[in-house]
Amino acid sequence: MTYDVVINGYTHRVELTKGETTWLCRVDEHEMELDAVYTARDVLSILLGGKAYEVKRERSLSGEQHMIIGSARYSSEVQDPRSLRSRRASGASAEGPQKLLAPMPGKIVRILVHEKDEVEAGQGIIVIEAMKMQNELKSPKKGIVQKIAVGEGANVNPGDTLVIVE
Amino acid sequence: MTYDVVINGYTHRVELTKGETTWLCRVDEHEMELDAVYTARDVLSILLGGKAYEVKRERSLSGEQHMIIGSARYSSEVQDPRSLRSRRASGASAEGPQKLLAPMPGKIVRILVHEKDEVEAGQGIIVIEAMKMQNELKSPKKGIVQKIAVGEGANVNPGDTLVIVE
Amino acid sequence: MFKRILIANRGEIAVRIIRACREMGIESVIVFSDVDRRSLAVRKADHAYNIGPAQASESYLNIAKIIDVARRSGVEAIHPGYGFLSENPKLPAACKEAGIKFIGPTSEAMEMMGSKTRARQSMKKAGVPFVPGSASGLQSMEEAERLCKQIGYPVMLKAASGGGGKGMREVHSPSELRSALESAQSEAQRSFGDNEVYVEKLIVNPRHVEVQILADEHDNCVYLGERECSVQRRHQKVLEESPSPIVDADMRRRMGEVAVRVARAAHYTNAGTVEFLVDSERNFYFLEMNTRLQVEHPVTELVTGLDLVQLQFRIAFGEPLPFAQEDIQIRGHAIECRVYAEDPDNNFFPSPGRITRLISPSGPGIRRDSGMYEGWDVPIEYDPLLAKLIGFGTTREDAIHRLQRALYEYFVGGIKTNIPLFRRILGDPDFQAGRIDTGFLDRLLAQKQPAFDSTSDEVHIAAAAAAIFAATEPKASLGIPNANAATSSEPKTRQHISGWKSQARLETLR
Amino acid sequence: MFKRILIANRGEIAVRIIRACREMGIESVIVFSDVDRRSLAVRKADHAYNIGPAQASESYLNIAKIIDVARRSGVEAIHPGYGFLSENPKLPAACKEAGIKFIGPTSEAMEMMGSKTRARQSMKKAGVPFVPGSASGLQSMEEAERLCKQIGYPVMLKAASGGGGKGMREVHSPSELRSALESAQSEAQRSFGDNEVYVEKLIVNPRHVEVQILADEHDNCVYLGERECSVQRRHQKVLEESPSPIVDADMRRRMGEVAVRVARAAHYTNAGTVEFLVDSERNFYFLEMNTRLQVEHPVTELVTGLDLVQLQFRIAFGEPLPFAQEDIQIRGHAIECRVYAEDPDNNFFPSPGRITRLISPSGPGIRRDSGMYEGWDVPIEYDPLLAKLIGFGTTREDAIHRLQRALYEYFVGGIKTNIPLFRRILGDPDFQAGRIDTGFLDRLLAQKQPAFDSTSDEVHIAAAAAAIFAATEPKASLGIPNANAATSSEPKTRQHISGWKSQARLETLR
Repeated sequence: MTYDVVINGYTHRVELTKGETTWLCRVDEHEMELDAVYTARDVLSILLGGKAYEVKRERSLSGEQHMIIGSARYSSEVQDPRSLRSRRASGASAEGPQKLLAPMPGKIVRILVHEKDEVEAGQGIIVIEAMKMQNELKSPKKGIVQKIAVGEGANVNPGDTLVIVE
Repeated sequence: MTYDVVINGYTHRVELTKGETTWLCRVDEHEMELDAVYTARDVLSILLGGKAYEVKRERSLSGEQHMIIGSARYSSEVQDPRSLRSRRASGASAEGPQKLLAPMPGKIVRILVHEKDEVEAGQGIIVIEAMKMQNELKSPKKGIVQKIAVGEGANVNPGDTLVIVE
Repeated sequence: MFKRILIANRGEIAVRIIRACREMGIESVIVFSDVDRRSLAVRKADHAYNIGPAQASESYLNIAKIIDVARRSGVEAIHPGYGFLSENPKLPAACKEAGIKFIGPTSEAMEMMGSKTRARQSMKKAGVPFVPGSASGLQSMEEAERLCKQIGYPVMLKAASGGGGKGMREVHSPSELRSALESAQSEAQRSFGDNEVYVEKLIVNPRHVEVQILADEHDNCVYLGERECSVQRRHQKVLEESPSPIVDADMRRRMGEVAVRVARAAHYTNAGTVEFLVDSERNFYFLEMNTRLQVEHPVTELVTGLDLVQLQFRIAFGEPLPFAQEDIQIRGHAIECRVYAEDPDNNFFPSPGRITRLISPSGPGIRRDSGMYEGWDVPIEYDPLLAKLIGFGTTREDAIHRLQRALYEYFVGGIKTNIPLFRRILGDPDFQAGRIDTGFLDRLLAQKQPAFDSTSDEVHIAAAAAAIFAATEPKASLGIPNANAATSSEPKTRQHISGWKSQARLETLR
Repeated sequence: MFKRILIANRGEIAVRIIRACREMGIESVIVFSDVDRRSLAVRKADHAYNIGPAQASESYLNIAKIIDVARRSGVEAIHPGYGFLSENPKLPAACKEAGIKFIGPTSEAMEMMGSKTRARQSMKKAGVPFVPGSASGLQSMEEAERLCKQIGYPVMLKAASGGGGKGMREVHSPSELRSALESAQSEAQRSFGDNEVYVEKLIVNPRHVEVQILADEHDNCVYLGERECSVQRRHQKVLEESPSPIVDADMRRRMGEVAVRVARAAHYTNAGTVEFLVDSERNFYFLEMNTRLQVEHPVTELVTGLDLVQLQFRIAFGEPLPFAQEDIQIRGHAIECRVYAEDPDNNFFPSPGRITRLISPSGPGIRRDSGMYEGWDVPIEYDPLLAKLIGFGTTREDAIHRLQRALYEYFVGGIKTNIPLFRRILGDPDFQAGRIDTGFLDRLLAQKQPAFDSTSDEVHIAAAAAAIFAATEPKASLGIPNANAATSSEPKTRQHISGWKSQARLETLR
């Protein structure tokens, strides 16, 4: 099996071959023979030579995936090179109008911009309150505020469009 | 649904009816409306009126089952009254010759009786060593040692017949 | 001792109190909202009563409902925990009326300390050191301008009934004053139903050090050493420790004696905490008194060997304190990490949802006070505190290493937590040297993370592991197979929300 | 400090030592047998090497293999844990030869203490109080008869190289002597490859109290208070506590000073334990010295605030003890429960197999040192100790209540454990009053259990719950769905055995 695995933004080509009791594994130019066993769901114990690694897979409902090795945490995305879908999913860009969506259920407590304002990428746009915390949502890109879809005091659901930046 | 549930040797007739969000449950003469939800596999949270119970199901590979409620531990066996099989399973008796079987893998370190000896129920018959512990197996019944099927020093597997008491 | 008490709270603190009840042979009665039916507290309590919908105002903040359950379940006392009603004098008042003991101070003491301005006035009399500021609420913009000028900028605006950093604003120049005052007042109104705001001199990068006190109903009052709480984000404590790296025996005694004076001046009873600001010259100023059990009480328990919740019960039952001041010995060092359901990679946004995997640390010197379990859905409606991880060591250095080891073992899957943040804090040279103040965490978060080496062996292992997971668990579900309702009472909404959430997150990530 | 060390052990103690390594920044190297590939120790270690088949003689007891791994992995030191090779002087000797530091005493000190008879001789010189008995091994049946007559029955036969109760026999009359001597000798031969047996006066129902000592390589030696270990089954410790209910400050000092004298007489270094028998008049007699870390070391850590394993590392590295005797303060009370994989309802038969469900206690005053996890298969080849649950409280009563609460929360599914036994012990009036001796547990187990009321509400709930489980999880598997091999290296044997086991159990239960 062959995968493109993106670790912290860097893509690695991984070739896997299942052996008798080990995995033959080629990561980029590196050949490794891994003794890998599950000890629990999402937890692998891997031995490479004498070195021991416990690798925990952290998955969030948003589909993000991280590999935890000891105190280190690596964002990871696995793509099957033959699959177009994953290509497309990973090939997102910051072109065109961007929606700013509510990342959580909550209440709009403050709107910091007006329509037609120019905004920088990362500039604070709207403040939403959830889990008893106020959170500032920032602009996904540099551009012009095209539309503000909610008013202060409004209750929003995750995925609701709040602001569109052109 | 109707079950015969044996708790610590006492059989109770249990009639279950699944309601909207609760179980209507009749145990012998007692009517109860239970709010029962799983919080994990083998763990039920049950509310009856204001009283809260966490019931944990302890199952061993031998098929035994216990209900743990706080510090109390109740052996429990569930029988479907319509099923003959379970009837038979529970209808065992101490009649006829009884086999003494190895309950665990181990090594026979001492045999405490000879063939034709008279033995009391519970009398020590054989000593087996496993998990670094020596364990004395006792006679399942009062009777005569009909056959000793192993010798001292023998390695035995679980289920091996060690001694037959007539 | 009490036969049965009610716990008017949820989450890890409800579990903490239930455990104390069980250890003392007291039956525990928990109240819960619709979304908390499966909470760990309900699992562990002896009695449990539903008190309505998720919104706190209709459940955990509803005094009438709580008193009603207390009556029906025949409890002798109520423990409020922290947050929710714990500092609302109406609860002890309602308890008194219903002939139920409130496990905490009297409503009078609470009221007096609850209003920062009234507290100032009476503490002044008791000769307690203060940060210069207005002794009463600001009546007008004009008064605000005059006072700030007189105190001198920078100043801090604070809600009189405030707490937890809500309704607080820093003002560095007259031009910022008006907007700051308005937003502080509106937030105070929203958070506490009272828009009274007062002003204080802003001490730049102070330390936040607090003293735990215990006062019985027989006029005995002792202090149990201090807690250093300077590691904060948006005025929210993130990590606390005891003892404080800058407090020596003499300073401990002086702060402790002031704390006891504060408590006595308020005729305070039961457990309380006196908060101080400490400036760079180690001068300390009275900030406020928290009239409840603190989130961070475990660090004090570990260095004193006492159980504060059990002592709260004894005091409320009318027993005298079982020890005198000279019997209190501080030994070793303890540090607490507050594990929140929030995403450190994404601006600390709340991260509710199902905990699909939980591996918890244990072993020497590790205490874990947790309200979560594998398969539980973290509700969206409440404070994101999931658990507290507390490490004890012979020295501060030992305690830090303990926690680093425990965090190495800690794993929460399905939702995001701030566990990685603690790895950063505990590994930071300034933190390890004890060089912390209330600005420490913001400075740390502003630092660049060390550059990432994409060719290390560990990266290759991570890539290989990701591939092996993909090859062997292609579509392993995130749910817990058997953790579903015995009846069909599983809240549908959760799944719905999750669906939305994932889409939302994906789009915003572009 | 050491950069890397090897742990020649398994189970909970290997995990305990790995944690200490991580906390001190030392890399840990674990060795494991074929059946321990998935052990918690292998999961947590930095390096792991397979050293062969399950049989200890070919893996954990094989010095050559362990030294070989130590060489290949480039470690500076070896920690033996307890059991296995921990008291075999050949290991420190082999380490010395290989230029590797042994974390423990010298082989000479170990050898001297390992032979009870030689220990007696040198301890006599040091003026250590002794139970009357033969100072050397019995050469013949005749000598045995003569000595026993002279000492006076009842007497105790003991293996000279013994430990853990193996090769011990009580003899109450001359008629029992021959068979007792023969079986003691054969068991000694089988267990220790040495059939030397000696005789001592039998003190009826003594207490077993031991003193922890630490000796550095610079001639400093301190005692860290005592541990009460009288709760035993077949001479195996089941529950230990510190301090002992019968030891006061003066007796502690006197026992401690004797213990230090014993250690000095043996030129002892690192951590060790001096065991005493205490009779009903609180006279204490030297029993033996254990030249290793004890299973029950955590209770001492909790009441002293120290970390014994970290101190072992420091001593082995050549550091002087960081404290003097007068710095040691005992505070509070700690009790340890040894959780074994054995069936208390069925004669404490071993109960290996897969742990299908694990709910572990935590919270205030609870420490858990565990080698198990949910989904792990407990191997049949080794000691049944799964985990240690340790409770700390301000008083002994508090510690008991802590543990009762924790046991209330503790749940291990799939295999049997002795957790119910601890509920009985901790609830027993004699235990709660501190009236315990080495006969306590046998007397408790001989007592009838309280009669069972088949009509209580809880019984109805149990019946209803059993029915609901049956109705909703008819054939829920016992396995952990996803905890299978990424490769097909799952040991087949286990399933096979389980199959047999269940049939075997059913038939014997008839």
